[in-house]
Amino acid sequence: MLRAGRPQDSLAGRRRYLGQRLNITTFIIVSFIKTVLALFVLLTAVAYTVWLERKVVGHMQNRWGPTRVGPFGLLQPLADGIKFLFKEDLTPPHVYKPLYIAAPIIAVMCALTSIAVIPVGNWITIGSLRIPLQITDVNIGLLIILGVTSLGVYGVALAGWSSNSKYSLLGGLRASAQMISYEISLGLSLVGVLMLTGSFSLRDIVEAQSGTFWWIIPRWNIFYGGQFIAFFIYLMSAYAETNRIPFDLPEAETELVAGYHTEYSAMKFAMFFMAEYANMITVAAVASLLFLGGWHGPVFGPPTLQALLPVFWFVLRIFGFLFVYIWVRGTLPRFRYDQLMAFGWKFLLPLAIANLVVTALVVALRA
Amino acid sequence: MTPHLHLWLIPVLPLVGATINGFLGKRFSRQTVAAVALLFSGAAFVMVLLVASRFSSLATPHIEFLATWIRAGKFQVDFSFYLDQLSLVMLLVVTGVGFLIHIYSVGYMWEEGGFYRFFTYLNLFMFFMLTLVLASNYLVMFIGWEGVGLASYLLIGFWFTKDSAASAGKKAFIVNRVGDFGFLIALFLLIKHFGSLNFDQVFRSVIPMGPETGGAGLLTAVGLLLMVGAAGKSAQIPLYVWLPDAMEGPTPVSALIHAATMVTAGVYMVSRSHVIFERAPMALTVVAIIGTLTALFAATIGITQTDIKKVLAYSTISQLGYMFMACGVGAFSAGIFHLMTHAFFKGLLFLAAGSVIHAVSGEQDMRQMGGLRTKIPWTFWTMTIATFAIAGIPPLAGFFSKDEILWRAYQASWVYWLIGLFTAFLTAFYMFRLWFMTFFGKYRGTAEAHEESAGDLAHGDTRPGAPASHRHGHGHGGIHESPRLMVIPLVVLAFLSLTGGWIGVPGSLGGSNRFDKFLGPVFHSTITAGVEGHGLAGEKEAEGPEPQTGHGTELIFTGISVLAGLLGLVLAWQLYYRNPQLPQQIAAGLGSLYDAVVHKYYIDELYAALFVKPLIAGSALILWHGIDQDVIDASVDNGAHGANEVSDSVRHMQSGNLRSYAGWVAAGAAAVIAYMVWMGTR
Amino acid sequence: MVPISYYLILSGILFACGATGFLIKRNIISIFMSIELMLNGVNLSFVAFAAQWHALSGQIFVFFVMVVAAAEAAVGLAIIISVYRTRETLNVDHVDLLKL
Amino acid sequence: MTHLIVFLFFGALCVAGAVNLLVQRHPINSALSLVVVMGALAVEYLLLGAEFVAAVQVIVYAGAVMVLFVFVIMLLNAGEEERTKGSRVALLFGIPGMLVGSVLVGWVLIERTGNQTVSAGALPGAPRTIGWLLFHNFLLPFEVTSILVLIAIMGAVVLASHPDEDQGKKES
Repeated sequence: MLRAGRPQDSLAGRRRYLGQRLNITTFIIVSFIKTVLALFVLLTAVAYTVWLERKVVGHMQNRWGPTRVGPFGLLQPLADGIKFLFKEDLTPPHVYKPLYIAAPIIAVMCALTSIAVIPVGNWITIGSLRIPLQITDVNIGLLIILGVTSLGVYGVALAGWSSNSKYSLLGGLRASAQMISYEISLGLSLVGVLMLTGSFSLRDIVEAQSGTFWWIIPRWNIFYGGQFIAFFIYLMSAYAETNRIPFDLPEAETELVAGYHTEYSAMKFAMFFMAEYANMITVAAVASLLFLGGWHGPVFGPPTLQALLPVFWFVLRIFGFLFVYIWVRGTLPRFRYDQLMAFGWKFLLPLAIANLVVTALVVALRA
Repeated sequence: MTPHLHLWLIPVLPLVGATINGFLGKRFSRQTVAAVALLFSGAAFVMVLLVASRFSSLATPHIEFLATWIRAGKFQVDFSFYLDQLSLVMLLVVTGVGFLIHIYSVGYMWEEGGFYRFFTYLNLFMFFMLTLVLASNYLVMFIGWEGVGLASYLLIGFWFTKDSAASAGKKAFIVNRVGDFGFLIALFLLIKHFGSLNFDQVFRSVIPMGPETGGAGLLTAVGLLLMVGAAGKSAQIPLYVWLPDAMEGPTPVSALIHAATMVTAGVYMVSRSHVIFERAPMALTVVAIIGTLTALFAATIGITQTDIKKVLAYSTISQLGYMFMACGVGAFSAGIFHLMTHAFFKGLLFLAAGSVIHAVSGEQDMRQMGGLRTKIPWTFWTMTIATFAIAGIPPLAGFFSKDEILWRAYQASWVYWLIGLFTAFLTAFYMFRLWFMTFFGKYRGTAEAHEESAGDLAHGDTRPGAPASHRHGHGHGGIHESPRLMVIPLVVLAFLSLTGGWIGVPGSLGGSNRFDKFLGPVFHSTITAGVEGHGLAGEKEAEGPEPQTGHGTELIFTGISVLAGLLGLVLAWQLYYRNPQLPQQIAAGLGSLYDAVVHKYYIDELYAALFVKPLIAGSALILWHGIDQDVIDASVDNGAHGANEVSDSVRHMQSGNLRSYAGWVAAGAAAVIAYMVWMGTR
Repeated sequence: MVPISYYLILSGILFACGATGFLIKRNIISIFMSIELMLNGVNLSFVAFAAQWHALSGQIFVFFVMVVAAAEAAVGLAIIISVYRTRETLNVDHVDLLKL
Repeated sequence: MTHLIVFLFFGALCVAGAVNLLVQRHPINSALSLVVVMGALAVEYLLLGAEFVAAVQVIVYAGAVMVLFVFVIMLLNAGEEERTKGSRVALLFGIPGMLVGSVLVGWVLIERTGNQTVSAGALPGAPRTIGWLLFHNFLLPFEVTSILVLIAIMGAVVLASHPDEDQGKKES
């Protein structure tokens, strides 16, 4: 039977869970199950994010979006997937083959890896063992996410370079430059939160945001820690990191045919697509974990419901973020490249540093 | 202690003038330069007068300490000034005559190039001379000593574009170096044995000593070495050779430096260290002999010279000889007395000669003059006074001083007296010869031409090798009296040489030798029981007229010396006024002897053969080719070549190739690691 | 249970590879990467020694090394770019004007 | 046991990457193999317990520095490097010297470090402790390095900017 578990935040407790309560085989089995589950959910989510995007943008542009395949075109992602699978996978001549093949794999791998440390909810207890709703809970989870996303650049850059065409090359160059630039302000925007809850473990961060203050307002970092500026910076940088409008210079259809994945087709193209949307989801997850109190929300009802409600709240937040993504895409025009760089270096970075200083002062005064 | 006198101002004021003129004079107008120079030398004179006015209230010697210069162990040298009667007299002479000559120079040098340069040097000389006079220890005195040497070098070579002037300057400097060498060794001896150079300390430790018998010993050595220095500076045998050549310099310079002040520095130094000499009879005798010989020797040369300034130069030498003779017989006060009077009349003579030269547009050869009496009356009369003064005709200044010296010389030994007397006669002779040749008879020169053809010919008469002062003819051709600026000093000096002697009227003439009394404290301060010898002569005399030889004998001797002077006058009148062709016949008669005298006894040639040529040859052979070329240059060149070779072979390591460098680094690192491991495992 | 010396030997191998790369590589960028490789080897040895002596300062040094490496990479790559602009080549054997 | 296996696996990966860096003639391959080396090294750090170092290794080295390299390679479009006979010195002195040095060092390491072993996560370099050390015991070096980085940034900007484009930069 399932019931909500007591949160364990201390590092020692986590080790006890890993080390003592579990022998290695069960640990591997449990982890495997969790991984498969997470991957399945994630990929489905990716597919349906595409559907969602097409629908929403369509409605924003007075169209219907996909309607034919299934009710409300709900089977559209399936059809797309099948189409991608069965299309001919042609490799243009003069490409640098090893990297041309490796690039999409790198991209999608990096995108999917980061889900490993994202907690989706509290602990649950199945029979004798208490399992965190998280593939693995390392105490540098956030750093791992940052590292993996930063590695994600290689996919784009290599794709652009290896496919040996000027559009792709330009796209790749733009992508790498842009990602390096915005990674800085991204990281800096997170540091504020880290200072508020001195830990890298996402679970600890979320636990620190539990409860409310002034009777009604939840203790989310965006409110309690006063991190709304950091939140804003994070949002901007995240859009840039995921090459989304208004920062989708690497794949600007009107200038470079399709940017770094001009030369790609079929499954490789699909991989880039998956990578992009998976990244979106990761970013959304991280944002809600760090700034919006993760899975916290009203919990009531029978134990099973109590165990599952946090997951629901969490998914709700992610959905909200995705909707904002799509909304922005439907609304905003694209930056010029120098504007992009100026925005990143001359506006976001100083702002992030200023926010950092203020937060540090606040923390020091509170302590 | 007496109030502070600010003695330091006296030397420093001329230095300030020299600095201003030296750095800014180039932009000044001549008026400004002259004003500055006169202002500061005059200020120094005024300072001296102030000091003199307060002198009676001073406890002498008055020592003014300024700063410590050298302190090495117990040995210490200070910048400090020493004022007593002697240095006061010197101060008055130097600043007074110096100031007058400054005034004269303004007129004399007016149209010369390097006007500001001249006055810079002149003020500089004043500074050093005053330092020398005021010094309270031998080292500071040595500064002044060298400094006046430098100034005289600069001024002799004032027309440095002229080869003879430049070489004359060099000659003066080098000959002086020889003297300074002796002086320096004397200083070292003093340091070694007395551990100090301060006058009072040295003398205090010397006074207890008795006179050295047998003419050997420390004091004798010191005295002789000091005498070497003095001989160099004061142009005594054997180091007199530079002074005649020094006449290449402008006439005021000859007057100031080479007649009035600098050349007397030797006399000053000897009488300043009389304490040492009094206790070194041997040294004193040497001084006396050198002085006497120089006097005679120079006088004989003076007879035959035809260049008016050369005549004066040799007469200066011989007069200096007189002074040394006086010192040599222990009559230091008499020496200083003669020094003062000589400063007056010899300075006057030079200035007058300069005025004559100025009048005849740069002509210096007396055979080209004559009959100038009416044309330049001022010069004539002043020069007349000076001539009578030097000839020792009473009651002029020269008479008293020379007479005193002769008298004291007689007391020492009649030989001195006899030679001195003969020299006096010669002096009178050649001085009157000069007088007659210059001012009487009919004009033999060519400057007359100027009156018809205007100043453009002024350049015509500048024969090569003649001093640039010839250009005085320029603008106002013909024979003319000098401007008032030059005449005034003549008059003042004439007055001085007329009356200057009266402060020293000896007892025999009803006077009471005030000068001697005034200097008494300096020269008698060293009386100690049991000190006999030359020192005593001075002391006894100083206490008024002598017991044993009464005024009578002294009067006789005075008469004799006056007679000698008059005899010289008559002879000169005979030879150069009545029948001027006689001298040639006499010269022909004398033949080789005359030639020798004309050629100054071939002394210069002798020195050239003895010292100069071997020195040049030796230094060319050993120092130049041997050491400089084969050792110093060779080492430097070979070092450079070696470096060149080595780097040429090594530079191929610098291939500019990054990886080669990396290779070297790796190899080196391997070597270091291997060494460390080896050290570790041992 | 792994002996410390294994880590050290691994770091040594990495360092040696880096040095060799520096020696044999012609491309400036590759040479730079060899330098980075050497630095990484050193970092590993730092961490290993830290574990051996139980002193965290070893790990601190790693951070400093990283910062210096980052700075060096930034400046170095800028230099490479400017060199390439002027010389049109990345081959160090062709960039050897710095000689007597 | 697993510890040793993991160590050996990733160590082999490191060495393979390093060797690949040497043999590959295209800079981008070298760069990627270097990235592999760094990733593997991060795992080694984790084994040693230096988790924060590992994370920073990935973020800074693999994620920033190497991306910079790749970026430059793409920008300059660097091709295969030609094997020019540049320097004999590097071959005659460099390689042997390098070999000798490394052999000596390896020998010394084996000799001196003995056979002390470490278990997984021997020295937990938790971010908290690292930060504490960094900002207390190593504050001065930290500040100095920050200045160094500032200077490096300015130098990079100056070096990489076209001299003739300067006024263009000013107005934008």
